[in-house]
Amino acid sequence: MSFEHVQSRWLFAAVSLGLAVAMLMLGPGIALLATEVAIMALFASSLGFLINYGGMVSFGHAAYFGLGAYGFALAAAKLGLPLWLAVVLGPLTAALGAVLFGALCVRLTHIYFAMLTLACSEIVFTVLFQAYDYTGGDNGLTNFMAPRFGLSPQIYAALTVAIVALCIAFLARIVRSPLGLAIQAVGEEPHRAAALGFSPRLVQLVACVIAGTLAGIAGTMYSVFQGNAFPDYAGVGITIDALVMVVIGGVKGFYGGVFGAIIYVLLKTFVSRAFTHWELVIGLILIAVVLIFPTGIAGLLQKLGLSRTARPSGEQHP
Amino acid sequence: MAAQLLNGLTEGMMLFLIASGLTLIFGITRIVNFAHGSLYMLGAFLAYHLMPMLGGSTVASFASAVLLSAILVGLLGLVFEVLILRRIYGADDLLQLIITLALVLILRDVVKAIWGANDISVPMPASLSGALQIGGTFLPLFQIVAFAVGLVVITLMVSIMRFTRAGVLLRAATDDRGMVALLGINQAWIFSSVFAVGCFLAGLAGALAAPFGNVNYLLDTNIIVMAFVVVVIGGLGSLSGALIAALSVGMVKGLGVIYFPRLSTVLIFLIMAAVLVIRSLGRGAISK
Amino acid sequence: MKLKRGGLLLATLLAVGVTTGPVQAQDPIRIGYAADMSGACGSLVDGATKAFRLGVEELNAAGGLLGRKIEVIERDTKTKPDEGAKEVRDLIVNSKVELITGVCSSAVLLAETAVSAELKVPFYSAIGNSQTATIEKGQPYFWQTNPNVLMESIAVAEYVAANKAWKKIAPLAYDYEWGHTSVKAFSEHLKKLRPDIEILPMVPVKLGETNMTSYITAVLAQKPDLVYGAIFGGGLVNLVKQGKAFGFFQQTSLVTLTTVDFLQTMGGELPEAGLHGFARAPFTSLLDNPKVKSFVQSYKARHGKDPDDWAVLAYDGLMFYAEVVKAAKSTKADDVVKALPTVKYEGLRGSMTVRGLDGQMSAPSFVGAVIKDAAYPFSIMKGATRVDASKTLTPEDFIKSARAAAK
Amino acid sequence: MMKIRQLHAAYGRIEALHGVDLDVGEGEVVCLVGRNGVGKTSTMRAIVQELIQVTKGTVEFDGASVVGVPSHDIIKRGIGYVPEDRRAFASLTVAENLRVVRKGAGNGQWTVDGVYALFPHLAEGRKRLAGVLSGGEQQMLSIARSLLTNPRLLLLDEPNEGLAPKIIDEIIAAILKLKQERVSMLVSEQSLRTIRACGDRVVVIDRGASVFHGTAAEFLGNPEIARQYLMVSGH
Amino acid sequence: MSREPILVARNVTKQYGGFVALGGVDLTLQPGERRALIGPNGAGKSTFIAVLGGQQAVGPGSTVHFAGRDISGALPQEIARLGIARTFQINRVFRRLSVLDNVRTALLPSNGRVFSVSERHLTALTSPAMTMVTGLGLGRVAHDAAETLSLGDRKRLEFGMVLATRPKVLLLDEPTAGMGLNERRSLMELMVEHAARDQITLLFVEHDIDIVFRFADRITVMSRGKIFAEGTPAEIGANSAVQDIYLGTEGAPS
Repeated sequence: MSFEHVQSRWLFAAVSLGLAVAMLMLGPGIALLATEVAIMALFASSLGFLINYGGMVSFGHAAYFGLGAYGFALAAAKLGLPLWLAVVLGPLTAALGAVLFGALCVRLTHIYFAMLTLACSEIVFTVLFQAYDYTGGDNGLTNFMAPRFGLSPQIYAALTVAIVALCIAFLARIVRSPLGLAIQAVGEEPHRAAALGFSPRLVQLVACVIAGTLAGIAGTMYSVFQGNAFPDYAGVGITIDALVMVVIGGVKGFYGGVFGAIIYVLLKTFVSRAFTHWELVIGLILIAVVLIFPTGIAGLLQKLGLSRTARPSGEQHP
Repeated sequence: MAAQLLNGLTEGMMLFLIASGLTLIFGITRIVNFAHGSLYMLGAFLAYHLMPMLGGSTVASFASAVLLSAILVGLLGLVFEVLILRRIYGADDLLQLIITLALVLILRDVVKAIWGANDISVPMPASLSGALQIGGTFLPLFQIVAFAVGLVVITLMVSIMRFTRAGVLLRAATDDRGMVALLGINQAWIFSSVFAVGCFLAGLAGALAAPFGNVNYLLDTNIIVMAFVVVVIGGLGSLSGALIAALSVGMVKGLGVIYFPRLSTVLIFLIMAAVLVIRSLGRGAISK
Repeated sequence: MKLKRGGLLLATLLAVGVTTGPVQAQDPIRIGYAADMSGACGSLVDGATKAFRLGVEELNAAGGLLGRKIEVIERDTKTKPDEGAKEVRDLIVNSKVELITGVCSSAVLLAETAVSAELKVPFYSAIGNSQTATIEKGQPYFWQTNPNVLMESIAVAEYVAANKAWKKIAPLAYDYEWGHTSVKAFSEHLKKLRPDIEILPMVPVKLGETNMTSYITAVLAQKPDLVYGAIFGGGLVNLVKQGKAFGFFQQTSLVTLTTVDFLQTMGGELPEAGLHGFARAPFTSLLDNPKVKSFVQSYKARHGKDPDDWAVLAYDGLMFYAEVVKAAKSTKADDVVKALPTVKYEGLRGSMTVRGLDGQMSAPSFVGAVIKDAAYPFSIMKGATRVDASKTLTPEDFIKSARAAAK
Repeated sequence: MMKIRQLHAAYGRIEALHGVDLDVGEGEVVCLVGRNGVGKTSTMRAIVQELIQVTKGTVEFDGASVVGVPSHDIIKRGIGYVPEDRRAFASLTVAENLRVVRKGAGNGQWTVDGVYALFPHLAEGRKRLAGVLSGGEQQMLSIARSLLTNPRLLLLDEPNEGLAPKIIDEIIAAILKLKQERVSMLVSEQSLRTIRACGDRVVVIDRGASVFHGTAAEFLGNPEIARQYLMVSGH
Repeated sequence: MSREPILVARNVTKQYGGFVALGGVDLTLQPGERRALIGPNGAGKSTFIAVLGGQQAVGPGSTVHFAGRDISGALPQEIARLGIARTFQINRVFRRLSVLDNVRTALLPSNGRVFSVSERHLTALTSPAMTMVTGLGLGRVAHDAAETLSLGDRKRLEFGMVLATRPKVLLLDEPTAGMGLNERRSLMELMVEHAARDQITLLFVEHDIDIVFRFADRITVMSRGKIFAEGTPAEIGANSAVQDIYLGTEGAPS
């Protein structure tokens, strides 16, 4: 998403504001759904950023979602901290987790990187699951607050959309900043970047922390939205959902995660309500999507000329 | 402790059987097959379905059910490769991942639709239900049989890879798929057959283990995680690595139950993380 | 592909965001059945769903409740707490259901009960249970019609204490909250009854483990007289099958959760001796009740197999709700809640009531040896002891102090 | 034997060839000459359908079109291809590299012993991994491997590139030997060495099209052409 | 030459498994010189460059000093920041970034702006980057993604990126490989001209003997992991042993 032109920045702000205001006019049911979509859009975008710019495919991104949720929920439920402080602590916990796990994981590349992130998130999951004296174990943390701070679904939806828009604008800004160039450079050609004086692992670590923190914000917002926290929030299922969103959204930019989240959350919700064998239906749809639109929805839009966010795609063999 | 180690060794061989197909497929096709656990599960259900048709719970009917299930799963893998996977070779790795994830969803639901959601128990053939007693340690006959099958599988696979032309072809395809075609060999069939053989091994492991425990549609997730851990610890694509990793994980698990019981759940992930981190300590990690 | 009843995509799409007018007397009673149909609990929910549908048909055939037909909207929670909460919220907000039920997993239960409390819609659990939901996090709109883990553990302790041959007990339990709570409650109560008994260190088992052999050798090495297994479902099948190969049942005995679905799964494969079980509603122990006979008959006629505990529990839970509605002469949340403790329910499991304080039904537990029976193709808990809730229900002052401590 | 007319081919959307005409006769050595990047490699690849798509024109081998035929079938019909970057299977030994090719492929006379006789160097190191061979040895291995498919037409893409002159002499000697065995060859080159040594005819490629057809003598006798299309400076 | 050498490599060894890639290489570079490294394939030239650039770890007992500092065992980025830059045999640019962004990226480390999130800091680099891009003759394609460039333009771009790090020593691994003859010379001229202007010491691996003899001050000949000969172009051209192992019978330029 290019923000080089001032008017596209204003356009983005206007669209976001419009969306947030629109939330206020929805029925409560659809506002709840919109909130979920928005939160997952942020989560998928943070993963998309890591994959498409940082060149790091993570199988353990849910760790940060879970840490964001538990950082908030534990602070509110167990430490009894005021909610505003707990809300800050959630993403901070995720950021700390990202520093720790990131430092380990960036030592590896490709599938080994992915597998180590998976191990990290499974360790987080297990700790949340087993340390039930502190975390409530599989019973999670519930009843410690009114869901959505007691706000109406519409107002919380508007709030969520606004925060997600801010986070995505932040991502877009990163991409167009010196740091963003460094992240893309290291993501694409680590050897070239190192030979120019970049420390690849440090740059990758920063990318992990950015993605982890944003995933943590999504986790915290989800925990507030639900008024609970469960170990599942750090489970591999959420990572897989986000990966699917990144792929069907289009794998060449983080904004693909937004499209992917909209489609996949709605698809999963309605298909599982309509069909007994919803997993079969989703599976078939996924195969069809991959075979028909291998470049995802963003790629499709690009092909139709509807999007000017062109980033040339495809491998080129020298 | 000796009992735990011995037991861990036999348990480890069952892990190897599970992991062997996964690592084989990855080594040649570079596909991370998330559906491996699902194929294992399918093998178990097929064995359950076929055993009564092949004469009940005798060793002979069990053996033929295992072989037939494995072949059927292998055929399914072949069909899946030819119809779907083949279209996306060379595309983004993530697409392949999503395709195999889709297969996970599909197989889980199909199994549920055919055999129901309830747990299923495949009867153990009477002559395999006993145990050998070594000192004070019980070694179930069944695990010994599985150990033997594992040994046969590894011997066969290593010999094929080292000494047959098929093995040479597979290794050549691992190096440079395209060049194989330029020597007059239809590489598509190399991939198809490797994928089919990998699936065959998944089906074999599932069918073989079926009488030893519970069979239900949740088996896929439980198995795939263990399979990945073993394959990653052993080094992706390495058969001998998978063997060593499987035996070690089996034994560490056995010891873990005694010495750090509360770590049982997280132990294998700690091992996997530790192995990966240690492996990364060299300077050349980014050059992989 | 079968479209789910009442859950058509189009209908849902249309229902979204559309508000409906006030409930009319002739409108159907909408019940939200949010069950863990896929995911970890899927294997348990199957029988329960079948029995629940059967019960709804019977009620509707008899003219419905208060002259209104019952309409069920089914949703799959995927055994995920957040999905459960989401579906329940949607059922209440969009589909205007007046009751929520169907849950199995305790985690999903806890997530859903919070939504029920927030939106003030009655919610009961017939097959899932959580003492946390009734005790610490008790809320007026929730009740639970099966025994919780504390009640069950106490019932088993009573049974174990009565057998003087058992002196060394080894607990083997899933390594998470439920397993530990179960072992703790069992051990504490048993120590009270039989101070001479030695309780060995617990062997924790990884959830989802398919190979139990390491645990089996470890627990056998302790040479216990009895193993208390807080293990269920597939893991239990693994434990018994793999245990047999290790001569487990020659060396020791096992007492564990043996619901009918487990017994059916194992068929003729359970050991002749050495297995003792506890269960919540084994139909084989309830057949002296004519209601059970007719339920088993119609269930078997429809599905070709005997109902498991979950089916009995689900049917019982629904029929209890019908009684409450009749007593309240209303489906309004506050009327239902008010009528709840006043109903003396004569159900499949006998005479039971729900306590107002915590919404816990005085549900019995069943404990006994598992043996083969010529009348069935699977082993059963023949002559199992019925442990009445009077012996196991958590005392009221304990609940009050626990709630005070939680605050 | 092979007849190419108005060949157009592209990598994705990027067109690399626009109009190549080329004939190779039985037993003939045709040199494909041109500067780097003008389309010599692309022409070879288009013949065997590797990485590049033919968009227009015809490629006939033994009178039958090979456009759209999968690579492995083209090889089976009797075209051998030795790529510019050799592409030896690095983790296989020399012997195993040769074993990749199906025995008796193409019903021809080449055997493993035969190629070892052609390149005695390889026979000495048959147990060495191809990955540790020198560039020249890899080139010999690649040619040997391709010969085992018993091609009647061999495509050699820049066989001498990056090799020391001494090795080049050995490679050229091998090409001469193959010529005696009546193997037709299409050899791409930037220098004039192969043409001088064994070329029958020369086709010059420039900017994706063939611009000169003639005998080796005609080409060598007309330095203007070489100067124009090869830019061999100063000499 | 009495000046302090800028780069001194002593007894550089490197093994892969049992294969000795470098068997004790000594090399000294004087500031400002243009050194060519030649030798048959597999002689260890690229490996030696990789050791100097830090991409490969050196074997035991090897030392590399740069401007008096021991850099053996240093990481590539540390070496790059000290002032040794390199190009790769297989051209490596950031394909998805524009030409301008490639150069702006290359400017970041030396400007200390790697972790800045300020767009202003990026904008500040536009004009020096644009000057560089124009100077390389890439002005026309400044806003195109690097992957759409021709090989020659990508090589120019990579050279520009390397120059942007303000190196003191530049290692060029086969800078002209894969290019047309006239393009080779113009690229080499561009590089030498920039190197002379910025007083950069050049070490380049090259196969094209014509280029080597035209542009090198001194030539080092490697063979089988060792230094075989060293000298001025005239000395090397007259060295019959070198001709034997490398140039063959007709290689020496007239």
